[in-house]
Amino acid sequence: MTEIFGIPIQALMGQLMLGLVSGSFYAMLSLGLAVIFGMLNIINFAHGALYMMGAFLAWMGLEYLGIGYWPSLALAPLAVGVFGVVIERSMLQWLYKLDHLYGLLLTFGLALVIEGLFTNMYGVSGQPYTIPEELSGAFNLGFMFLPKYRAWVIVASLAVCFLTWFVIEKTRLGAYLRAATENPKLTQAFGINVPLMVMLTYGFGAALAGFAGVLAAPAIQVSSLMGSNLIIVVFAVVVIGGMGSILGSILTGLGLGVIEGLTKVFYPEASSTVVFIIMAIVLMIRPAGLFGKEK
Amino acid sequence: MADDYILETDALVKEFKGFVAVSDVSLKVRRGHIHALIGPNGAGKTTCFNLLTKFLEPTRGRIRFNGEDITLEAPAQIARRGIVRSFQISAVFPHLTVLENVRIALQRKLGGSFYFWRSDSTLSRLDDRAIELLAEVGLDSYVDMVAVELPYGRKRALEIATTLALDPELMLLDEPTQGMGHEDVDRVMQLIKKVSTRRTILMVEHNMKVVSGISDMITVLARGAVLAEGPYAEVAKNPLVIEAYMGTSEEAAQA
Amino acid sequence: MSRRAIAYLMLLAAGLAAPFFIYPVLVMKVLCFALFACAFNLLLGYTGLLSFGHAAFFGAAAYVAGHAIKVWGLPTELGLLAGTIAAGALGWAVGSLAIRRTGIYFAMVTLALAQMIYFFFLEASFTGGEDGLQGVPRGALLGFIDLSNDLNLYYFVLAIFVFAFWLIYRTIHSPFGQILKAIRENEPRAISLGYDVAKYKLLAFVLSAALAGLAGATKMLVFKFATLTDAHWHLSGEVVLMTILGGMGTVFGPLVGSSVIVVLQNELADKVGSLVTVIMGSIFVICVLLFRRGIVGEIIAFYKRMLGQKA
Amino acid sequence: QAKAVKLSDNMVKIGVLTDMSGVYSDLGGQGSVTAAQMAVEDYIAQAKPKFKIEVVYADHQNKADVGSNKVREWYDTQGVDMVTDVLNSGVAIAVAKVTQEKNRIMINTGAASTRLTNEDCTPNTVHYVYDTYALANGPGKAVTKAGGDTWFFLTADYAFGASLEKDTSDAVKANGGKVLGSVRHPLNASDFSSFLLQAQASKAKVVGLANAGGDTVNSIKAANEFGLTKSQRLVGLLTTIVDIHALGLPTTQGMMFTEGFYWNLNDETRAWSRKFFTKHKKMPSMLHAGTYSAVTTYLKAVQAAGTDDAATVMKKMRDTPVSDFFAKNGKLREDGRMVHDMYLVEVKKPAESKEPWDYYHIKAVIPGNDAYQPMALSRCPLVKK
Amino acid sequence: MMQAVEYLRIRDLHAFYGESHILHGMDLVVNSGECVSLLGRNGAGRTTTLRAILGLTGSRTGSIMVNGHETITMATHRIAQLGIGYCPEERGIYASLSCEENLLMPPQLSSGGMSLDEIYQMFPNLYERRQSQGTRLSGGEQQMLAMARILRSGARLLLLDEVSEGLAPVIVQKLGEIIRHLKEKGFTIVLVEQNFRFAAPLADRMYIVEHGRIAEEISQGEIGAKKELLQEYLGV
Ligand SMILES: Nc1ncnc2c1ncn2[C@@H]1O[C@H](COP(=O)(O)OP(=O)(O)OP(=O)(O)O)[C@@H](O)[C@H]1O
Ligand SMILES: Nc1ncnc2c1ncn2[C@@H]1O[C@H](COP(=O)(O)OP(=O)(O)OP(=O)(O)O)[C@@H](O)[C@H]1O
Ligand SMILES: [Mg+2]
Ligand SMILES: [Mg+2]
Repeated sequence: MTEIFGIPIQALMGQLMLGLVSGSFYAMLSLGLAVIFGMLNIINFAHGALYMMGAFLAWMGLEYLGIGYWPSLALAPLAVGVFGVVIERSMLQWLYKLDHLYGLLLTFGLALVIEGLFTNMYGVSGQPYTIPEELSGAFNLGFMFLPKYRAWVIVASLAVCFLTWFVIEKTRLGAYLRAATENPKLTQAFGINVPLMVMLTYGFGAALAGFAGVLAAPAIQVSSLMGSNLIIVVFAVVVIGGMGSILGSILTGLGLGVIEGLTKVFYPEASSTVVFIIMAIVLMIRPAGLFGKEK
Repeated sequence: MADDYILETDALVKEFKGFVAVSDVSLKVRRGHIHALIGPNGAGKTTCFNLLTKFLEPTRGRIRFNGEDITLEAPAQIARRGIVRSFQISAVFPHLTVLENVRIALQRKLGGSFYFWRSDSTLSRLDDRAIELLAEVGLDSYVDMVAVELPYGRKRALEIATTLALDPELMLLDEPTQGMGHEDVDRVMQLIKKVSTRRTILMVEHNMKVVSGISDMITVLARGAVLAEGPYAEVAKNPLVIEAYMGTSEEAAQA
Repeated sequence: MSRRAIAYLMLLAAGLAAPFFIYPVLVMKVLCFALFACAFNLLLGYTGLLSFGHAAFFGAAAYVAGHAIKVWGLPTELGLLAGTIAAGALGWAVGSLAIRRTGIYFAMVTLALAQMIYFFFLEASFTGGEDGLQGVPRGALLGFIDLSNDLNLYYFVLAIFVFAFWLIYRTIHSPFGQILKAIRENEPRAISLGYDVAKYKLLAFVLSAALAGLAGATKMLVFKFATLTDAHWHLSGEVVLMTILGGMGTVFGPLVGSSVIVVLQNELADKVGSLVTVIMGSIFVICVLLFRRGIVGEIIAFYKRMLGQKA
Repeated sequence: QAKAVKLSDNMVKIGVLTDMSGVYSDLGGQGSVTAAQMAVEDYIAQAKPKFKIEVVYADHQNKADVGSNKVREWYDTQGVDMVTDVLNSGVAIAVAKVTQEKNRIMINTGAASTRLTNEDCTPNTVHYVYDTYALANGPGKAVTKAGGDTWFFLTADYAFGASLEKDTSDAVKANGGKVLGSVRHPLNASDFSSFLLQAQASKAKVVGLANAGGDTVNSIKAANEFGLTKSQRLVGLLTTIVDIHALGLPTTQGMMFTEGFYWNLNDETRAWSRKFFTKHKKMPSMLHAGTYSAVTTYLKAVQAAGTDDAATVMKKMRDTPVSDFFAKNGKLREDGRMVHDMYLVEVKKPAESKEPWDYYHIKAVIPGNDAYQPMALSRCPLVKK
Repeated sequence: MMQAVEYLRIRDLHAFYGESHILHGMDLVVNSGECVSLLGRNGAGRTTTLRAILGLTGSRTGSIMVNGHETITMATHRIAQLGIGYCPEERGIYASLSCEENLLMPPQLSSGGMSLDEIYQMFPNLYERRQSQGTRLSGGEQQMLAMARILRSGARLLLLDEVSEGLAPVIVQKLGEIIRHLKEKGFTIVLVEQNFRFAAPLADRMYIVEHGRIAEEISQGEIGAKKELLQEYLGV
């Protein structure tokens, strides 16, 4: 059998596949962050908490109301989105004119509150959520058994990412969004309802996080801390991709998933640090990130 | 005499992704002159300034200052040689007072800017000189005001005072009178005239009143290249310049 | 004597008297974090650079000083000095890479480098992993003042704090500090005036890192151990919060902010059970929404308004 | 009627220092506080002591400085005599040092590190419930003997992970087994499938999980998804009933690991645990039961010694074997280790579970002397050899 | 001649930036199809007046009627939708959009805007640089873009702030022609200018702004007669 650095090529393919799965999560989460940063100029530290909320809402729906996976996939993100809108209206809207720092602090505080409340109610060890019947089992890809659910994660996340990218980069609405990002007051003076757009954007970003959460629920334990471990890596992804760049965060998310996957094989201890090494290198060479535009 | 020229550029070129913003500009600025750089919008004037102060890297060509090649030097180094610029969009230190703005510039000559263990009261001996400079531009009554609160025209005056504080050999002014009312324009014009006695000035200006009023030499740029050069009276009659820049109507020509 | 001098003297008196009224170890902890926050503020508040990796310097100095004292048997003073210098050197390395970037990218580069440093501490054997470098003796000052006595140690820590605080104050109000302010306000203009901006930023970064290190080393001495939490990014985040909560760009802000947070952490520990994170989170939310200038910043603003009305 | 006791401040104060909001809060946390309070109430009701007893508690937030500062303050200003729980080894070692300095007692029921009774042992430390050696040793030996003789480890890249792996490997090798490899993953890794794939590729019969908490839970979940459990046996090296409860039996059936306590062991354990359940709404973990036992043991020792002086109480505890619902044949050794029987358990199939929380088959009782690190290997300076 | 229709009527307008009170009771009227110029010294409050019309200042009080609608309490985008095009002093070109995207950005408010071709014909420079990132254009090109951008949207009332600033004399001249042309097409124009010589021949009426209120109103016919007044207020 062929080997690369002592690892059978088949195993390596498997690892690449898995990297793509975790990359899908990174892509979805960083996409939401990028959209929110792009529009609101806010570094949304609460993103991990919103992701956790998505997963928890799916679990609660099943536990208390008997709502299954598929309806949850739509309902939980919707609920998280509405929650996002409430946050935006009640708090974030007062911070737009200020330095990034304040948005970061506020959302950091929010993340603590949300996570603290869930910990208080449900403890930290989490709740199990089973894989829906239709998606249990695995595909035999020849080089590995790929659980159907993981394959579904890749498909779903790519679809959502592509749709978002298309809307923002290729439609009129997208051009309004980008204009509003840069100079909200002037854009409003051209007759565009910027406050509404901003509100919906945050809601949408939050919903994306919620969606990722529901996708994650069957794959990992639904627990109050599931988001806080992820958030800082997702930040790194957004920065490497280029703050605010939609395509950047999608591609970087997937790419980093794969790189991290390979690190897990060759130097597993460093697999959570590799992202930062790449970030440091990228920022040295391309100051605005891989896909970011320099001013 | 060759070294009568304080600044010379030799076939300076700047390309942006295939678009040539400055092409083959060989500029010669005579010591002691007020030299104006004019030209239609997008001709490459600001780009030229950016090249001279190394805020942009030239694609090709050389820059010589006092006969020395400075093409490869860093922006701060060029400033220390005595080439100081102002910006097209106003550039002051907004939350420092007017006095402090000027002092920042004076401080450089004093040395010891890295002495973090020293008290800043050692800087107060610069105050007199700073106030003197401010008086020259008519800002002496605003000494303790925070710079943001100044009206636009005064900000430009402050910028000039700050630039003067460095006692530059060569001053680069990018549209010094833009956005000013008539009174301010007159004042700034007189000011430039006044400070030019001991130094050379290269300025970009669209206001023909200023250009015709104080410049000794004019270079007209168009589409990145030199279109004409000479004193105002000569350039203003050049049909190429009239077509590309000045226009025909009496109103535009002397506004 | 000026009003300001009187205020400083009163604060100093309060510092001298504090251990007789408040539990001295707690006050020492407050002082260490206050120093950390002040050092951080030198960078954020006065240079406009948000470092998101300052815990790396704090932790590195704690480990180096701890190792020097415990394993190499260095005297306490030299141990602290070693830690401070190590942090400064690390600051120089991180700083020279990071200052090439600005804004959020600067923050992210510092975070990335700090994560690598953290990874090193995690893997290196001398740090003891998550168990920490434990049982560092406090030793004796100048060889004869026994520092295992809390009160002796307290005055030593207070002296360190006052010295460092003075140094920071001096730096802010020095010719160098003026240039830093100018750079923060308008960087291209500062360049065009002939200042080599990178050098100034780097010096500020190194100073800040070294003082953060001094804080870390001192904290190590107080508690006799250094652990991974000292270098974790949570602490980097916490110091940002302390600074903002107190009021960034004010001289006393970091002092107040860190006191509030350290005391809260200590007080809430046995009162609210698992609600502690909720309460901390709410405080930040409220602070950002209502007291944006931070505690000290709001007081100054209020004072100015009062003066303005009278005038 | 109890005899009079001479106390420093006419009061016995017990501090429960634990993680109330972080990753370990389900394992110890509020449950430990409840257990300690129950112990005190029960003791007062039974022994009717002449002295007052009080319980205080604090959240160390998994920060060694917060923890050691709180304990220092307890000792200096509140007259606390004994601290318990203290999970998280970093905090525990720091607290052990403070406790020695101030000459009080720490009965640690929470931390896993064997350093507490080796390099960092003190005359004032009791390590009461479990440690990495005991957790590793039991399954290492039993599973290997039962035919699981090739192992692969999934190890958290932390000191406790390394020592779990090392101790288990030693036991495996000593019993004729082979270790085929291991993979070190970072703490709180977001996704374990990659590591599990490597474990799968090793074709080892047994996959040892040398990690804890959320990492263990997520490893087990992924192991199921990738069908690893069909061909290989999972052995948790720091798995507790809290993890099994969180994951549910369908996912965890057939796993093996060592526990220091199981509520459904006998009538005595059931009686106490049901009582605990009415207060805490969850069945006790070994930490909770251990904390109850530790507090009771301590109070009895104070009563018997007639003083709260640390050295005297420690001596009394060394001299009196522990025998209660938690520990049979419990003995406190010179190095601070409380040696008691441990249980090798296997997780039931869902069908076999008769009631909620009925999770384990007890496969073997490991006698204390076999379970814990022999004194001969001790690196504790207090142990005279 | 038809009875003039008021398109914009401002009564007793006060506007603030934070705590500083900038406009102190502005009163002015602009009739439909008219070109009115606001003149004054630096800092007199002309820009602020334009911004106040669109609700871009801090708080404001008084009355602003646009085409018969009271707008003092409306949100900015609702005011703009009444048919206002604003060309700001600082130009406000979007860096994240290309030159052409910048042109296409303002949404269609009503029919009757110019087509892209017409605009490119008017400003050939922009055609040449249409793929360029908005803020990479030269100062003057940005000025043209800012002006051109609002001609597409079908706005009937144009608020132009210092549009001749930083432009080459030829372009200024051409801009004059464009504004004249726009007037013929029936646009209503408020022209804030520093450049009196540029504004004078274009404006039907002029207001002189001083300390946040109208100091003087001068109609086209009176310019010659009121030379002294102008000298006093503007120094021309
Ligand atoms: N960074 C850049 N990238 C691409 N093109 C640029 C860049 N900077 C300038 N240009 C282009 O180069 C040309 C010259 O610009 P420059 O700013 O030098 O003009 P200018 O002569 O100063 O004009 P104005 O009088 O309008 O300010 C313009 O067409 C502009 O679009
Ligand atoms: N954002 C702001 N915050 C506070 N004050 C402001 C602000 N913008 C403008 N001002 C002040 O309002 C006053 C009027 O400014 P405005 O811009 O309306 O003047 P202008 O007549 O347009 O003059 P200019 O020729 O300088 O553009 C000035 O004193 C200015 O300093
Ligand atoms: Mg220009
Ligand atoms: Mg204006």
